[in-house]
Amino acid sequence: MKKIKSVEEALSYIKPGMTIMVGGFLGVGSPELLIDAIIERKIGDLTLIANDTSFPDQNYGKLVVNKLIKKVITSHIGTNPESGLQMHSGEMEIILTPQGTLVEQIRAGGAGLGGVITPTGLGTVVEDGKQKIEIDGKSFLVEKPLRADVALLRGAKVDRKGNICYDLAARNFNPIMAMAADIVIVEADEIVETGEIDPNFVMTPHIFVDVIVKGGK
Amino acid sequence: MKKIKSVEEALSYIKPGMTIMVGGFLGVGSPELLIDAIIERKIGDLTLIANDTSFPDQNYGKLVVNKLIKKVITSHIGTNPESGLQMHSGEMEIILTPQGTLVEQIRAGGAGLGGVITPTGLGTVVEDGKQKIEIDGKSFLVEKPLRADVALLRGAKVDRKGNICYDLAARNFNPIMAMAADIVIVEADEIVETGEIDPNFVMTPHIFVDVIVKGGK
Amino acid sequence: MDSNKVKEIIAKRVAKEFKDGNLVNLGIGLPTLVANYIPKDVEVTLQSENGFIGMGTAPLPGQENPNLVNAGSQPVTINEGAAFFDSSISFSIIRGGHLDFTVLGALQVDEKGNLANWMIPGKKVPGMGGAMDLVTGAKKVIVAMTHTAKGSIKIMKECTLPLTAKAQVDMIVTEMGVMVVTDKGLLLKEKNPLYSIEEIQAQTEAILIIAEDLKEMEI
Amino acid sequence: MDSNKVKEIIAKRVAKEFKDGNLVNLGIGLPTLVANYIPKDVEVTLQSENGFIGMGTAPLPGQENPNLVNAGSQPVTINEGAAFFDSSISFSIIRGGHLDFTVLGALQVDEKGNLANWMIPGKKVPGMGGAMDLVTGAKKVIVAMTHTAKGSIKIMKECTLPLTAKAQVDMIVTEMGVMVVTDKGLLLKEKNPLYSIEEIQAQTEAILIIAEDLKEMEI
Repeated sequence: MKKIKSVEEALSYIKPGMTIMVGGFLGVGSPELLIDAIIERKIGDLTLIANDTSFPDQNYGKLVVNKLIKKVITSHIGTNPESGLQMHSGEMEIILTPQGTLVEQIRAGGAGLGGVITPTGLGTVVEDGKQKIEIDGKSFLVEKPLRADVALLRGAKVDRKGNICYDLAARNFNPIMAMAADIVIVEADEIVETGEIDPNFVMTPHIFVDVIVKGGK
Repeated sequence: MKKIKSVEEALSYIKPGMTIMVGGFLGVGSPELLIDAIIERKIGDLTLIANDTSFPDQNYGKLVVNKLIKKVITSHIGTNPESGLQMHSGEMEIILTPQGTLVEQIRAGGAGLGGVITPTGLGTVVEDGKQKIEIDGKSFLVEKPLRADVALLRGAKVDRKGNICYDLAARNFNPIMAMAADIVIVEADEIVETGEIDPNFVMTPHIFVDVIVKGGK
Repeated sequence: MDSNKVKEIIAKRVAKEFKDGNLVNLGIGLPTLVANYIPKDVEVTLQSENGFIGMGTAPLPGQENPNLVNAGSQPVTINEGAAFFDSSISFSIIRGGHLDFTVLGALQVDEKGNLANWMIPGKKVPGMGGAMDLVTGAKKVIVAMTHTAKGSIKIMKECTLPLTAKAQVDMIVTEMGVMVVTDKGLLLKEKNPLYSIEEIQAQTEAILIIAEDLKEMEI
Repeated sequence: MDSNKVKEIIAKRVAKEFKDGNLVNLGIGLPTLVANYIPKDVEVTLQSENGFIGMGTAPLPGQENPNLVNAGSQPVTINEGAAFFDSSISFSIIRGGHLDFTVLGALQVDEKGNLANWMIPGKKVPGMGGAMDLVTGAKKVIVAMTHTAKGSIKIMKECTLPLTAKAQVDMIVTEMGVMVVTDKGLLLKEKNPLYSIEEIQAQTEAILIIAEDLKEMEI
């Protein structure tokens, strides 16, 4: 069970047309090397699930600029003008989802739940075409679970088995996405020996992690 | 915002007839002093939400033995024969719920979700009388959120603001219940100064906690 | 009025709403300024939806930490007792009713408490980010904004832009006054002494109900 | 057969199913013994549904930690690389399909893969604990049990006791043989050489389909 691999080996899991989840919030807590490697190899036609589309020159924002994304499921595209342009030109499909719904959809995908029952989006365009449910006289939207073929995460400290600790606000979507993809690849700022992370403070248990890549930080 | 209080002061939040959640798994990670104080004061007619009913001579198991509970929502009563006896005699109502459903119901109650969509319990008596939902051709049960008037937790290390760290398997339901009650009382093995817990490793953020009681450990 | 003065009036007034122990989320832009006016003796915890509570002021130059930014990507600091968590917990806090206040800007807001602040069809579609959850989940929703957008009216009888949430706004604070959403419509509770009621109404599509004990705002 | 020998045969056989890297949940009682027979060169991670992975053996006397127990309240140890989490993560692992195997006992199991192991109406109602989620969520469900309960039949055409889950069992391992649930019914793939097929069928209500390549179990 040797999980530490080269970027080259890690990239072999990512094929054109796949759905990828990328951890991060406006690029904070996102894997740099892995994203650059996808761009270098021009792996395209991807569906991206991420909180936002970051900035044009940063991290997964560059995937959009390089036209490698055919569809995005996200809560915000305002910091990357290229997203808006490609949406209006029809080059990229964009599904805008409230942030709290998005993270619960990913959690549901990882936790074996059939969907999310949320009040968020009621009475707005978010409810268009979606199933509603009434519970004790109150209306809610039913949002479907989200999963990906591959999740690309960024960890601050990762042990050889794959246990992850994140740093400060770089945690964000990472631990949730870790549960919701067939293959989970983490880019580690630091790789430590197994046993060096206190078992009480592991933020993503190693069983969710398939591949560890040493990051450039 | 002085949260550290005496057991006496903490108990003033708990009234007969209330719904209480108690953290713990077969009594591991449960507040000892608070439970004993409830028994001493004979605060009864309570609805208990807990993973199990523990053992007759341990922790919240003693609430059952002392006949202070009129209703339990739980996943397991097998370790406390008194629960079965009171169920059969009709003295105590017992709602048996799969453990994974129970914890998600509590989480939904704390997270503002309208319910839980789960495959667990399909085709069993658990589905009796419950709403079902079909999503992409698959059937699921809809389980309602759970909340309590008061949650009673046990923390290993708690700072003066109320940030909590749990120890090993004593974590279990505690951080989830911390989100799902109007008043949250934590019994702390150790109270430390604010700032002594690394902000990265707080397991229950202080905003969920109303009252801190020094435990006897 | 000077635009900085306008912002100051609004931010200062919003800050008066908070009580000791409150948990508050301040939106990007004008609402961020509210933090500067919270009285020293009122302990307010700020939440940042990218995953922490206990947000502090901006760091000194050179002391920025790339992993410590607010939801608008600006470097911040944390106060003692801060705590970090993942986005699912962050939005459990937001949607679960644990936030006492969310303060955000608006493109439009109306007399029923409807809010539009996330898109202008055909022009600008940034996305809703966390706004829909914030407005749906917070105990109290305060819209903090300039009364008009360069003269064009924002406080409507009924929003014409796509909604962020339906009937969730509790209070609107502008440089002209403080309005509360009631069953009967918008109640003007405080006004800037520099404006007459008629002047404020002229910049407002919704019909303002004037509070019997109408007060003057501090300016 | 000696009851310890029976348990050993079953536990040893179940352990052979695991592959390097698997995550496994072992139920209380007989399934717990499976841990003793996992080959040294196969790295299996054990999950305990009260909130951790990396469960190890029982501690030496005097080294018990009250906060480190398995789901049956027995003191355990942890291996290097263990991780603790709350019950919502624990059941996200279980229900989310992250468990490769769950091994548990049964009161009854039938040829459709239905399982009953949580109550006997009017007699014993311990509750389902985590069993329903485990059986619903694990990739592979193995029932590990004595073939009969003191002579009374447990492998049925159709369970008569309240179900734990419908059509989720993949494999049944008893001291008499190994049965796999197929569309056509229960396929006997291995048998204990001490019993004839007829003897096994006589202790089984479901009609056993005999595998063409029927193998002998190691005893």
